Amino acid sequence: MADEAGRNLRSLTLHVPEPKFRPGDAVSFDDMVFPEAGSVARPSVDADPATMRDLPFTLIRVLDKDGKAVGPWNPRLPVERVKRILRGMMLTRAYDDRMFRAQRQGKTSFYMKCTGEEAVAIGAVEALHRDDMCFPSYRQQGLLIGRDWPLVDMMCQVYSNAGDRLKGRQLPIMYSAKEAGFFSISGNLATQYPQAVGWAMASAAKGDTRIAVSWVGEGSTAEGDFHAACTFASVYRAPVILNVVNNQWAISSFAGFAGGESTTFAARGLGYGIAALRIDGNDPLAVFAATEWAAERARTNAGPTLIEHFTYRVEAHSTSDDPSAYRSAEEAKNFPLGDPIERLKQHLIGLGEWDEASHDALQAELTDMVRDAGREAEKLGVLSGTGFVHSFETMFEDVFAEMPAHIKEQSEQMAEERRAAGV
Amino acid sequence: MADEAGRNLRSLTLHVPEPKFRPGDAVSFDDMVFPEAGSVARPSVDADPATMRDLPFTLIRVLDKDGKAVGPWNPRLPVERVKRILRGMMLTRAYDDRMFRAQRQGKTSFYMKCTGEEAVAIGAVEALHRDDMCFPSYRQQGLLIGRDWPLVDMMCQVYSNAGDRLKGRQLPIMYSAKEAGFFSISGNLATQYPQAVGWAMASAAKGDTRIAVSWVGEGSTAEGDFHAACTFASVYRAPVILNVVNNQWAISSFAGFAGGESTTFAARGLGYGIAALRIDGNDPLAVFAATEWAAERARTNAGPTLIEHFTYRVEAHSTSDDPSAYRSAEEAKNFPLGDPIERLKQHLIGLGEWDEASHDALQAELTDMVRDAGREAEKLGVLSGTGFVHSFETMFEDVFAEMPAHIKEQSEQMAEERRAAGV
Amino acid sequence: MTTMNMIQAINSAMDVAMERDSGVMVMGEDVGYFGGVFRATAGLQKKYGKTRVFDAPINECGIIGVAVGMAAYGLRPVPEIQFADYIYPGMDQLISEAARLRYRSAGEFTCPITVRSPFGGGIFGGQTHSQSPEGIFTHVAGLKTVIPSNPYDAKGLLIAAIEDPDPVIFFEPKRIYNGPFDGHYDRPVQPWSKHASSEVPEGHYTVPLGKAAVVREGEAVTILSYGTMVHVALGVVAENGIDAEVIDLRTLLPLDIETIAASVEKTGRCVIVHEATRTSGFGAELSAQVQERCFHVLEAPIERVTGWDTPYPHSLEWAYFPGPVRLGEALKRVMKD
Amino acid sequence: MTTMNMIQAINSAMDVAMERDSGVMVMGEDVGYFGGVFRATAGLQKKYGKTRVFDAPINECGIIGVAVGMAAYGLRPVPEIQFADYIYPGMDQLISEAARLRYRSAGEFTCPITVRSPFGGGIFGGQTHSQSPEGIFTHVAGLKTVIPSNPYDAKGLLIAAIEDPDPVIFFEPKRIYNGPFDGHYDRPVQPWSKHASSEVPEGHYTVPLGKAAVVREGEAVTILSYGTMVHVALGVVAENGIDAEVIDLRTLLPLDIETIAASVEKTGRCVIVHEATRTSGFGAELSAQVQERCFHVLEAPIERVTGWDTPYPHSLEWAYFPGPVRLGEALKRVMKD
Ligand SMILES: Cc1ncc(C[n+]2csc(CCOP(=O)(O)OP(=O)(O)O)c2C)c(N)n1
Ligand SMILES: Cc1ncc(C[n+]2csc(CCOP(=O)(O)OP(=O)(O)O)c2C)c(N)n1
Ligand SMILES: [Mg+2]
Ligand SMILES: [Mg+2]
Repeated sequence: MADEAGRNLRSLTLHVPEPKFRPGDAVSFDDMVFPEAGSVARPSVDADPATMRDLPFTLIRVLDKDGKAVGPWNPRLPVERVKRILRGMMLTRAYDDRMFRAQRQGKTSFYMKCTGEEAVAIGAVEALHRDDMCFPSYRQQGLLIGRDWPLVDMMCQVYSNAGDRLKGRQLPIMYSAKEAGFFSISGNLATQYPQAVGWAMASAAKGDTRIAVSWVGEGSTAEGDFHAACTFASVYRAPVILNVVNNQWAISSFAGFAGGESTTFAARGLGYGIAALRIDGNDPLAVFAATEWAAERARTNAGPTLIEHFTYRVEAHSTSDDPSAYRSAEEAKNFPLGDPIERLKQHLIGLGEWDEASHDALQAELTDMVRDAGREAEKLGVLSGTGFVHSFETMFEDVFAEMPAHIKEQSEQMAEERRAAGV
Repeated sequence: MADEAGRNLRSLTLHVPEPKFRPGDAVSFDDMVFPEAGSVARPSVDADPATMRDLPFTLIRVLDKDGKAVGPWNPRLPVERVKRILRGMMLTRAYDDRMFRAQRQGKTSFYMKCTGEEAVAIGAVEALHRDDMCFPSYRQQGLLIGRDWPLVDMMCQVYSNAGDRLKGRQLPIMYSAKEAGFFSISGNLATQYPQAVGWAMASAAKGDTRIAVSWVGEGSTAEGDFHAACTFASVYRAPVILNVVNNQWAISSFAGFAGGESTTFAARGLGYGIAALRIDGNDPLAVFAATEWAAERARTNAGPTLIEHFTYRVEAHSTSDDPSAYRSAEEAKNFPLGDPIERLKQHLIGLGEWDEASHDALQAELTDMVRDAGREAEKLGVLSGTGFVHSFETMFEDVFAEMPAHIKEQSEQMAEERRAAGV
Repeated sequence: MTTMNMIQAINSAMDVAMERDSGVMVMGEDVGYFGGVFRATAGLQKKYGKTRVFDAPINECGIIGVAVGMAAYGLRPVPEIQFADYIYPGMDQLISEAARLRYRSAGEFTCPITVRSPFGGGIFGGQTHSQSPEGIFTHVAGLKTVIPSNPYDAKGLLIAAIEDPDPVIFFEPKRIYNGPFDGHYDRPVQPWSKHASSEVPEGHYTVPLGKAAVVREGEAVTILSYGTMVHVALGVVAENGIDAEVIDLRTLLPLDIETIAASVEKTGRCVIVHEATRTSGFGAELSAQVQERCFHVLEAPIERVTGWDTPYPHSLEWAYFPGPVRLGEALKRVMKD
Repeated sequence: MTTMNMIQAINSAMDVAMERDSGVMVMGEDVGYFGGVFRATAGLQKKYGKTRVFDAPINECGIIGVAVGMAAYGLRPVPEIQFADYIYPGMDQLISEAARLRYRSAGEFTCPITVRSPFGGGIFGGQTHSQSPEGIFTHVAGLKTVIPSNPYDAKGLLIAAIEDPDPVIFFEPKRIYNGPFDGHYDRPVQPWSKHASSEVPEGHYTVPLGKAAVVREGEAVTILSYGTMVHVALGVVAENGIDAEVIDLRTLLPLDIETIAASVEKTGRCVIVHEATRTSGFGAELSAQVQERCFHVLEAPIERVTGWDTPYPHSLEWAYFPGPVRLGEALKRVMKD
């Protein structure tokens, strides 16, 4: 054993992370230094992960500060597709705004916005095939919107109303849309991550061509499911894209409580020998390009990719949250990567393909569209604390494919007791 | 969405890892190339993990092929301490041999050897302080031996006999020895890893000077607990050493099923921004040096270290296992890092401090010592399938500090029923 | 004495425990600076510092596992699991480690941790913010399971749990954090301040683990309840003028079967009510034990009024919740026999 | 027809299921090349290839989680958890995901997985190779729990489980893999070949889930059992010349309460036996249901003969195991009343 005689040891101390800013603090992000747009090399899609261990420590950006798309990651999209991305992001934001207000008006119990993070879902979905399977967290409503899923259907879920295909069973925003390649959202963080890997493994085992894509927040990377997913993805070289949306916050805890003080989230990929990219998550073209690269990689059996999207959660965690209690309001304003919608708008304007007027017109069109959808959805009811839209019997359905005797009995008992009590 | 028109996609395939050799195969490890002993630089103990991201991809070795201790990791131990390490490894092996035979003779239900991996525990414990807390897996019996814990006590546990402080409750080899800074071994893999981090955090929070050290097998790194431990260790910069014993096999699955085909296990540390070393686990001086470096790092509040010990499980996983069913018998013989006892012996001989005769004498002494301890332990009983050494009442103790009424009642019921039945 | 709601009482319990014992540590998701999503740990970090009250990574396995290690060191961690629905990733550390440590080491290592977690429904939380998994923990040898129903008990039981030498799961019925709830979801909520049990001493006291409370004496039937359902039971009994004896278990394990059996011996009838799913819920154990002990006095079958054997549904939560209608009908049936 | 022990029957079930449905996949720790630590998957990888039968990383959360994803894709994974004691890290994926998927997506996504796992003690495995956690799973809405007691049922039930559209937990009583065991640990073990139920068809057949078997008809008392305990019950009954009706539940959930109630209506007495820890074990649910349905015919309290409320001890496992002495005494008590 080591010699302990006469030792004079220093007291240990426990390090507890602390974010730079708290409510009321003046915010400066000057110490966040990012590489120039266009400065990061783009490996070939079948490159060995061992040859790109630097990528988790840089930041892939396509749009430069003037809104020009530059460098090897520039996906050189036709203007129509860029406009589609812009429209998707704007529609997502308009949808969020309306549903947030609906919750505040007491029309539902809960809502979650993705303000400032619209590029993460919209940029990605544009680079995927329609039949690739998405395993999202609760903050990628943009995937449904980007796949032109009916807003009314989404709203009905939020309202738990008669039009809700999920029979009012799930918390608002926990969509499920198999037809849109959108997996049922879970309230349990990160559980979808190994499921996505399993889906991808199944696709590979069956010689299919479809890949799987999943998203978790940076806070959720701490969950064991994250490790399970990365391990299985690495072992079986699953055709899967694993996205980490680093929006800096997990409810009231900043990214430091998930390990963000010590390294990047993209670096997690290194631990598994998985190709890992770190990208400007507020740059829709960077999101597109990274997703396209990773998708191509997966499709050619070259293995999984982990992508960290560096972005910022501009609004509250959910309608149950008040961020002014734990972070400075200035953070969102000063976040150095800007707003993804604004940035893509400037890019299009720079191309001479867009102007303020067309932007305003589109904004108005989308707002109307969301309003109309909202009205239609509300015709089918909204959530009420005391009324019931769905019949009580529906509660007992779908526990199993076939209703077993004990559940049937319970359903009957409920009906009978209510009859007996005259309610 | 990506253009899918006319796409002609390749079928995906599922990669399922396969070890290089199976039973009957001729084994050549020629493709395993290791850096020369002494060739890896030794960073200062407070170096930023970001400055040593190459270390997980090399192999720290001190003993060269001639048995000379070389390079910056050479711990320059006094000869007496080197001899102590040799003796610890030899005693561990002698102990294993006897207990393995005892199991085969029907004296107990189960046993696990650590043959070929003796350096991992003995090298480490020599570099730790006596009051540092160890959270081992089931294959670090060397820690107890290295801390001069009585063999008889260990044997009594293996025999579940009257001398077993654990009252015959635990599977053989699941020792617990608080006085030796040795945490109660669990049958559930990797659970001790976050516990070690918690212990280290507690020590740090209290301004103590003791650090924690844990070990898991490479197969067990796949468990979620591994990720929990690394995440918490990174976030709170816990004074802990996290050892991964990569002995190439986890029962019948080779390291590839834990991700070993894609990268090293030391690389896991990169994902968390934790300092990570990869070392020759059959080189006791390398184990000592790495542990000493990591311990010093922890003691100076410079954070946790992950150490991959590259070694080989020479024998069966346990007495319940037959490795000839899944791997080539030649592997153990041809493993390129040799045998740790043999290597340290040659080192001492090279120093002129040892010779075959002294080695044989020591071997004989230790064998006798183990034999004597075995006889003493067996006086206190061995496990029998039908007899009972411990009183039935002991079964109900220690579920809680104070026995609650229902357990007391059950204890009485048992006694009464046995009385009634006349047994 | 001061008036506290349940959150304040729970907060005060931790405050008192931390004040008295520097080994008490509070950790969990969002419990530090922010003070917890239900504010149960508000102010504690400020008062006791970041090394005793801190946020944790979102990893319930780690939260419990690290707490086990801290306990092995000699501290008394009080980890919070943000919702009981999220305790499952930490199950292995609870069942295989925390619960077994004393036994497997024959007392060498112990695990005095108290895992706090809000549980139960009635807040439109959907199936992942509403579950009542307490029954599972009562099946685990080595764990104690405690559930308070009012501010006074919440504080006293939580202090007792923290001071207990063994691991305790402390489930907090979140529906009644701010006021007792009689199950009439369509009526305005009463604040705790109107309830006698909101008179809570500011300092240290304990409510012993393993002791039930007879919250209403009666002769006609025994109602076994805990948490939110205590108030539903009291409401139904009052509304229907039933002379029921209402027992608040307070601790599920170890169970105060003496008090329960004495009551059933008196009334000859027993109704068990809990919000958890029916099959293999804790009501099953209660029913079995009451039947074992009181078989010869039982005048009617023991009834269980529970959540249905379905997940907790969002919009139909009041159809799921075992409210006054169902309890009322069950009581009628049992009293008719 | 051929003679199989339980391992062979289970192996054959997977073989048959894989042969008929290319979506059936087998995965788990050591199940591939090696064929499982109990040899249950021996030969399957060779026959069906590595993409249908493969080893998994040691991560039970991942094994279940990946299986859920495969099931969502449209396959029918049959993951193995090496010992039931190691299922806890996968609990969240089982409870929050596999069990809930159909419900929460209103049938859009389903989860036809069958989780096989050896359980129970009696092999000197110590507390982490001996547990019987089945009761926990019966509390989870959306899971079916199946436990065979002999080779014929094992094969038929396992095929039925794999073909079932919902998640099934299939616990295999490892003590009787190689032969029935009557609880007399000090007598030589009988091989299955001497037992009628070892006559097993080589091809496809099913034993329906949710149906119990009356393995011995009788008038004096009903014994409810499953897995290993079926044989202990039969042994005790034979030795003591008791005219008991012995029921083998086979499926715990959904429970065949019809068969159980019919028997107790006839006998008026009921003893429940399981190896799992007593408190909140599945025996509690059985006791509650029997009492609810058969209250008026019961002539004696329902008794539970179970593992004690302690962890499974290594050297004292035969003191823990609810063997012939304890069951015999319980039967005496119940029949005396
Ligand atoms: C298993 C589990 N633990 C805790 C929670 C509670 N919870 C919901 S969201 C959240 C924060 C997640 O943060 P992050 O992953 O960064 O995602 P973001 O909300 O920023 O998109 C927490 C702790 C949960 N839903 N599931
Ligand atoms: C949670 C859990 N899952 C599975 C097992 C069964 N098991 C025991 S040892 C082992 C292999 C471990 O391999 P490794 O981690 O490489 O350690 P080694 O035996 O090589 O030292 C397995 C799968 C277990 N004990 N615990
Ligand atoms: Mg976040
Ligand atoms: Mg190994």
